[in-house]
Amino acid sequence: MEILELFSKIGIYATMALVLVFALGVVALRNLFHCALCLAAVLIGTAMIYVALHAEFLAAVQILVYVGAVMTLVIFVIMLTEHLGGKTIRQTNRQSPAAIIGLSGIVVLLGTLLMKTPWPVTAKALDAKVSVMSLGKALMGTYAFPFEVISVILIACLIGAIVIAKKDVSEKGPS
Amino acid sequence: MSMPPFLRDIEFAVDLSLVNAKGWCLDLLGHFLPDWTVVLASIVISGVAILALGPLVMMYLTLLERKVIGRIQNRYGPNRVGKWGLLQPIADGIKMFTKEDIVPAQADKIVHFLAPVVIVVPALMVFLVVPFGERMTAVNLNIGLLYFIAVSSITTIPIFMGSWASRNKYSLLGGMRTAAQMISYEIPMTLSVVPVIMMSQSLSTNTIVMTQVGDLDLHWFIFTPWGLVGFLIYFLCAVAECNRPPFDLPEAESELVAGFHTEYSGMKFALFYMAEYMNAFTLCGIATTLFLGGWQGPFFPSWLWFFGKTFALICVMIWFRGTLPRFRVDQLMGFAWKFLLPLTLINIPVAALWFFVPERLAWLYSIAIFAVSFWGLVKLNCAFVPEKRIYPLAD
Amino acid sequence: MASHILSWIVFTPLLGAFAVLFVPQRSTHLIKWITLSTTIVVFGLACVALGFFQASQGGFQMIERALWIPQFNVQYLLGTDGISFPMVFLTAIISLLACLGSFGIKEREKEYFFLYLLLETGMMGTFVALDLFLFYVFWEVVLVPMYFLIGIWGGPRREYAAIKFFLYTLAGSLFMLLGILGVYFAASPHTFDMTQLVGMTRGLWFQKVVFLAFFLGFAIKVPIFPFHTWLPDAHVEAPTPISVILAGVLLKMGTYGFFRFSYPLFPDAAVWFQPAMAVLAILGIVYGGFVALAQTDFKKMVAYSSVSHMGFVLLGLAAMNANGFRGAMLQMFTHGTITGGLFLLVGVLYDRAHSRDLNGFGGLGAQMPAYAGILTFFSLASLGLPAMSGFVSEFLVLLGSYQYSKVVTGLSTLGIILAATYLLYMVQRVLLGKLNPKWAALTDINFKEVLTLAPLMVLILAIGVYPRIILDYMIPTLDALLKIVKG
Amino acid sequence: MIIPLQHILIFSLLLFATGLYGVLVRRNIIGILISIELMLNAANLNLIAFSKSTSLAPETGQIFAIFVIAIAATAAAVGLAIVLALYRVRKTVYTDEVNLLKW
Amino acid sequence: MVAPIPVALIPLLPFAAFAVNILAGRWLKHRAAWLSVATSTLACALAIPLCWQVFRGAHFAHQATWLMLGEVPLQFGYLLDPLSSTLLFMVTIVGTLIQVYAMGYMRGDPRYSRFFAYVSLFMAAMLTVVISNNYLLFFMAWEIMGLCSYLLIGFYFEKDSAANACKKAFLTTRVGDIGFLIGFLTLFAAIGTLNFSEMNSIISGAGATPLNTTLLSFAAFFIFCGTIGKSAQFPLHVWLPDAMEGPTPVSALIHAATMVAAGVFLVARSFTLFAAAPNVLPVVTAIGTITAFGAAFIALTQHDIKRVLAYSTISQLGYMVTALGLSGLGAGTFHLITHAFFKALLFLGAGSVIHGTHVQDIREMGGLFKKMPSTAVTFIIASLALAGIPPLSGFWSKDEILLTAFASGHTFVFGVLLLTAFMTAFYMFRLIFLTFFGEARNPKVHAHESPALMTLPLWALAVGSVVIGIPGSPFMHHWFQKFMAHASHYPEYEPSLFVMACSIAAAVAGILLAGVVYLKQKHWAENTAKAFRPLYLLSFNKFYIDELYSAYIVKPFHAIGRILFGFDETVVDGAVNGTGYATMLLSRIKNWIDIHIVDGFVNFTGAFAYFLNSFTKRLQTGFIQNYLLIVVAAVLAFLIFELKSI
Repeated sequence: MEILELFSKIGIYATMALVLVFALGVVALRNLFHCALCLAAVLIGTAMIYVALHAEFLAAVQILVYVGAVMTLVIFVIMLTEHLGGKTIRQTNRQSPAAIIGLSGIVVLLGTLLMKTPWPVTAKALDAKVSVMSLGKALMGTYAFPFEVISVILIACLIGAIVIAKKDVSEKGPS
Repeated sequence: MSMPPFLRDIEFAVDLSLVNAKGWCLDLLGHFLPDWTVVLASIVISGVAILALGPLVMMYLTLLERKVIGRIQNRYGPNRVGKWGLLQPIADGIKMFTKEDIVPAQADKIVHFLAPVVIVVPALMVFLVVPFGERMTAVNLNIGLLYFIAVSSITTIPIFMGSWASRNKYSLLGGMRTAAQMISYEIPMTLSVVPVIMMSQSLSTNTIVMTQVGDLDLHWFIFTPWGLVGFLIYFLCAVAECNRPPFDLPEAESELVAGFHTEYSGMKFALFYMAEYMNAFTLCGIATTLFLGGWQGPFFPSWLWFFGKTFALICVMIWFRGTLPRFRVDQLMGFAWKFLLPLTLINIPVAALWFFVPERLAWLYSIAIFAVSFWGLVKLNCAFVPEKRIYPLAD
Repeated sequence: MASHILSWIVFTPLLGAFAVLFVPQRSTHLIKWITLSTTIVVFGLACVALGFFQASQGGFQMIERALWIPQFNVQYLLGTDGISFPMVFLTAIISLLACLGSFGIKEREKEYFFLYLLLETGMMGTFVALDLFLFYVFWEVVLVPMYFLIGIWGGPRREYAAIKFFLYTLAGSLFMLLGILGVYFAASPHTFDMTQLVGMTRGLWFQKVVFLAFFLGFAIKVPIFPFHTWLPDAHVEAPTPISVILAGVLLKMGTYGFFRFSYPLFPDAAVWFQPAMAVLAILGIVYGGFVALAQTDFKKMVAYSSVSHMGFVLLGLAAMNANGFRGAMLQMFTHGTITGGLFLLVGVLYDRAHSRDLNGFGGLGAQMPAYAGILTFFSLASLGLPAMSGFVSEFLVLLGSYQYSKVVTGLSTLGIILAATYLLYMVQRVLLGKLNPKWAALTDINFKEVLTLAPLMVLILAIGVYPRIILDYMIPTLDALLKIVKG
Repeated sequence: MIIPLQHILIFSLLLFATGLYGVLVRRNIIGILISIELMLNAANLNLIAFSKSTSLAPETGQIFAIFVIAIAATAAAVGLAIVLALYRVRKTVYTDEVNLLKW
Repeated sequence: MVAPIPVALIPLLPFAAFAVNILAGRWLKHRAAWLSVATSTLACALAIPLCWQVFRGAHFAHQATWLMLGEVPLQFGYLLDPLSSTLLFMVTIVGTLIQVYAMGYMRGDPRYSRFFAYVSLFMAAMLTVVISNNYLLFFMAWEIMGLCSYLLIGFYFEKDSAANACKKAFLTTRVGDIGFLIGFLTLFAAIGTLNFSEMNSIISGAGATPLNTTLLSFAAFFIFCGTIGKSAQFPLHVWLPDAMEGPTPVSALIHAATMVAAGVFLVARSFTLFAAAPNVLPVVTAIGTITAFGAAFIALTQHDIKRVLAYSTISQLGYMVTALGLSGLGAGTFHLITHAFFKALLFLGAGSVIHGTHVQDIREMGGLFKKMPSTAVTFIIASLALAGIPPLSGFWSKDEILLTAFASGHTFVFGVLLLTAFMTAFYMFRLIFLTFFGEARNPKVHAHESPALMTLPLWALAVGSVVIGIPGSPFMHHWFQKFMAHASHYPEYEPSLFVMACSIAAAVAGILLAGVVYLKQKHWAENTAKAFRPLYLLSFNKFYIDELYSAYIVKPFHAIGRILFGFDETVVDGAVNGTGYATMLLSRIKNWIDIHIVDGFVNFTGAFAYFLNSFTKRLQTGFIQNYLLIVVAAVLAFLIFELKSI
């Protein structure tokens, strides 16, 4: 079955490459809507990599939350703030050369660091299967408190976001 | 009830005929091809089957819809092309293929092109986890249900793409309405499924069907109070999810021409249409799986049962379309957020109650809770009627 | 339930208060009914507790104990005995009736009833707390809602009255806090626990100083002459039900403090201060009576009559014998019911006539016969007519004080004559004589108002005819207290 | 795991760097926000990869990833709401046009 | 010995009538009267057999603990001994008759049921007083009587005079009652009990502990204060004439026959105590004599028919008190009983006259004999009894009192009482002659006889007035006096013909003089008044006692009240507010310091920092990505620095 494995590997690396391309699209494209679509592609691609890492549940959550919800939100805001078919304005500021230099430095340094570090990869860990049930049990058991905190934060942010974004009814300026 | 053994054998044979056919093919290939090709072939066979099934289903759904609507409106419906108009979809398909593909001048060409293509993908992908029959699930994912929900939620993005790229105000408005509506109804839909997951303790669609096993003493979830309520909510949400009447706001002809696909024609339009019908089919299929016992059923082959139930649900959808007027936007959103969502939230504890309390008592409790909460929700919703709108320009 | 009945009694109003908070502002009916049902529940709980209460036992009962602030050995310690239980019961009844009387509140009902229930929690807590620290907390909890209740829903000079009440009482209670701290640090091990503190011995000098500190706190609350001037202002400005609470329960907190803390903790100092307290009592009785005679404002007259009547409680306390204590304790209960009723009646009249000027009324006896009957009833009860509770308590106080000092008793009887004078003078000016045509349209007292007054009347009569129904609950505890004070 | 851990890490590093670049140079606040999503994704990927290959409690990484997703969703919601509010007030979504936060 | 029937029923029956009438009077209307009369009659029917048994020598008592006074139980119960059974007999009969009369008299009154409710309550209280076995119960019922008196005097409260009178009555008696209260408190301190029979046995037994005579004297004196108030003795008699503002049956029942006699009954009840406190008895005698004489003197000049009777009542009560002061328990009680009958009759007769003529001033009456024969005849019978004409009841009892005074050697008292008897006869017949004889002076008055419902009780009482003196007369060998002496010991005197003769002479002289002055020589009265103008004014203005009280007690009380209120508002409250203002002032000063000095430092620090920051603030571009770039640079630098070491 090596061939199948080879196919998989090729598939994964190809996905990675595609994701990187789309990521570049996210940061570099001028049309913000396209950026958002690229981001959606990146997210879906990442979800596929999750599947490759045997984290199917997480992949589903990623798609559900990011693609289904967050992206919709982003696109909504883009639609509300961008003028339809407006002129393509300059989308990057003047510090882009400095940023490229700095970031490439970081990438190089960190990359070498990553490659050099002897990661304690264990076979036991590699073989471990994570079922949805065990995830759920951990979430409701060990991590119950953070889980609840998160839910509170979610509610708070939801309400906060609505409050911030809502039009102030009382102050009706001269139209 | 017992059945003569030979009948059972026959039934099994018929039931598994499709599965067996695939297995026979793979066996045949296995003799003279490497192992990995067999795997690939298996995938390919399933894929092809699904890819063929999708459009087929779509085509005949259109026919079904037109026929049923016709009957509801006291006319015949298509009856010229082929016997009972059976070839009508094919004719339509040919017409679509041969139509001119119009792209607006100001449109974002790439996205405009991509949108209908992309929209078909999730619609087809969800077929993977639908259990069409016994051992007839394409991929038996252990998170099948979540997969279904996740993938179907992608649908909003191509709609956005289409509406944005068209550079048309109707398209844009339609797209935004669609997105809002789909996001809103996705939440009660997901939550209405939760009791089922709780009861079957699995996300796998197969397991869910298996927990509803019963010979004639139907163990379908719809025959429990929470299941019934969950099913009703799920089904209403499903109708809204695939933008069908009475929730067809995004495509409201009287207001928005045709919503997000105003600027599409020809095959691109057909793709949108196809995605919509396939979505309707899968949503009904999942409804069948979750609440109506999936492919469970006596005498007939399991896939026949599945399709039978699914088409029955689709007929209900069509019935809706034929009889119900369209919602207003604020009513639509209010219905999701102020009525369905609280009701699903009540449904979950009721299901938990069902789990822990003896059955008869649980019936009593559940019915009481539902009655009270239904009444309360209706009252509350009545209490917060938005003030009457005034249309100054209408006079 | 049975073991936490006191906690339930104390905190049920708080639950109700929070329930009120969650009701929309405009659902005033719901708010009122929630409050009413809460007070009914509290009253029911008090009745349940009455079933648990063992009258023959002198010590603390139904004790609930939990460590609250371990660093300072502060406990959540509740308990009741023959001194506090009648007060709890009184609070429950008065709160219930005053709540009925509050149904006429027309503005900002939500805040009103929230504060009202908070107030009830504070009062209940004050009467059942056995930890000095906890007691102080509840004592202060009472102040805040009262401040708002007077300051928001009061009469024309409400801000002045509310601030005066608040600052005056707060100043007194700060002295009390110092006293509490003194007791705490003098005890070894350091504790606020009453059940332990009672048994400890303290030096006479220390006792005197701390007794004075407590005395200031309690004297202002009672109020004892010359610390009484907040009372007429607060009473006159407060809305009717709050006047009822003020007279019916809040004043009792001061004398209750004497019974509960000053006497058992500082018995030697109490004996040392006995003459001074007796003199203050006489001053209060006579002075209050005289000033009440000079009033033209109905409410103010009742307020000053409170000063006079609370003087009898102090007199009974100063007598330091069995009859004096019984009389004082009974007078606390009695005064709560009678003066509460009088304030309700003033409210009834004020609601109709929007005036409290005694000289402006007259001849209402023919116009409002039922009201006249009830007002006469309460006036007679207040002036100590036999077969009503006021007589029994005053008789016992006088009997006790006679054993202590004949001169003091003789002078205090002047107060009884004065009570008859000012009350009959009031009755004459309001009810008798020719009807002022201005009031020809006044309607008689209605059924709901009678409903709030009838229980008080029944209580007054019942205690007056057979005082043992309530005295039997008090006697063992008071005898035990007397043993502590007199050695 | 089919591919080595280092590769995934490198990949996520690149993804992260890309996102950071976006954050640094984008003028549009929405652009910045979506770049932040990129970075968060990279972090998530790291979490999962580590949990898959080194951890003895394999759920931990995934659960943290779930938390991160949730937080990211809230961040996006609030951020976008702020953008909307800003747009309503200042009629712009460009960072260099909203530099009030100085002096 | 426990009585064969529940004695408690006797007061409870009228009380039940009260409760029903006050609560349901609105619906009962005129049936209220029937209820009251029925319960009263029933009480009477219960009481008379009991009294009969007591007259035959039985003795009933029963008690139960009501309250613990310290360690001493206070026992409430009833005590039926000769004294109380006598009064019980009198009260139930007279009370019932008067209520029957009132049914006629009050007919048509808007507060008809209320009236009978009050009367029933009064009956209940009075009966409780009579049968009570201790001071506290006695006092409680006594106070309730006072309340009924208050309510009934103020029955026509629309009249300001009635409103004032009822308040005055209550407060005046209240003063005496407080004395009573202090009295029995003292008694409790002295002997540790409030029970009559226990008190009697302790004082007369006096074995165990030596009695504190001083304390007992004080107790007796203060208890006598109660009598002074309730029985309208000098100096607290002022309320009784004013009390005539009440309906006439009330005057008859409460202010002539029963309640005012309760004061005398109190002294009789406490007779053992008074006997043990010998220095109080002279005081009692003195008060009684002064009252008897003074009231008769005032009665000479009054014009209001009821006021004359009221002063007569005061005077007769003075007689009784004098008798008791001279240790004449039997005489005093005897006069109490006889007086109750004929004075009730007089008042009812007066009521009948008022009912028939609608005037109260005797100067406007005259010649009523023909128009109201029943009233006139019964009135004259009662007056003869009061004047002391044998063989009517008044003669025997008054003679007994005079005998006591004479025989015990108090000649001066005897003289004064004799003079009073003369004056009594005079003013009573002045009243009769002016009212019933001569010619009608006011043509507007159209008199008519009262209905049978009113005249029947008159006749019944007339019969009583005639015969009730028999048990104390020589015809029955002074049975009554012996009966009373049987219970408590007091000196008895042999009947004296001299005293009888003096008494008859005084009465006849008074009647004749009145006849001469008011029927024959009408100018004599005016001439006498002119000749003795100071005396006339003194009498006519009731010795100016009301004015004295008003000037020296009532007004000063109100003035003290106002002064103290002013003191309260200015000084006491001023101190409180002054503290507040002082605090405010202090806080203003501190505020100034705070703003200008303390805050000055703070502001300077701030300004200095502001000055410094004008240099550093340039670093802040307000441009987040700039900051972030710096962070990236820092991270880069950090990484370079770190990786160098690897």
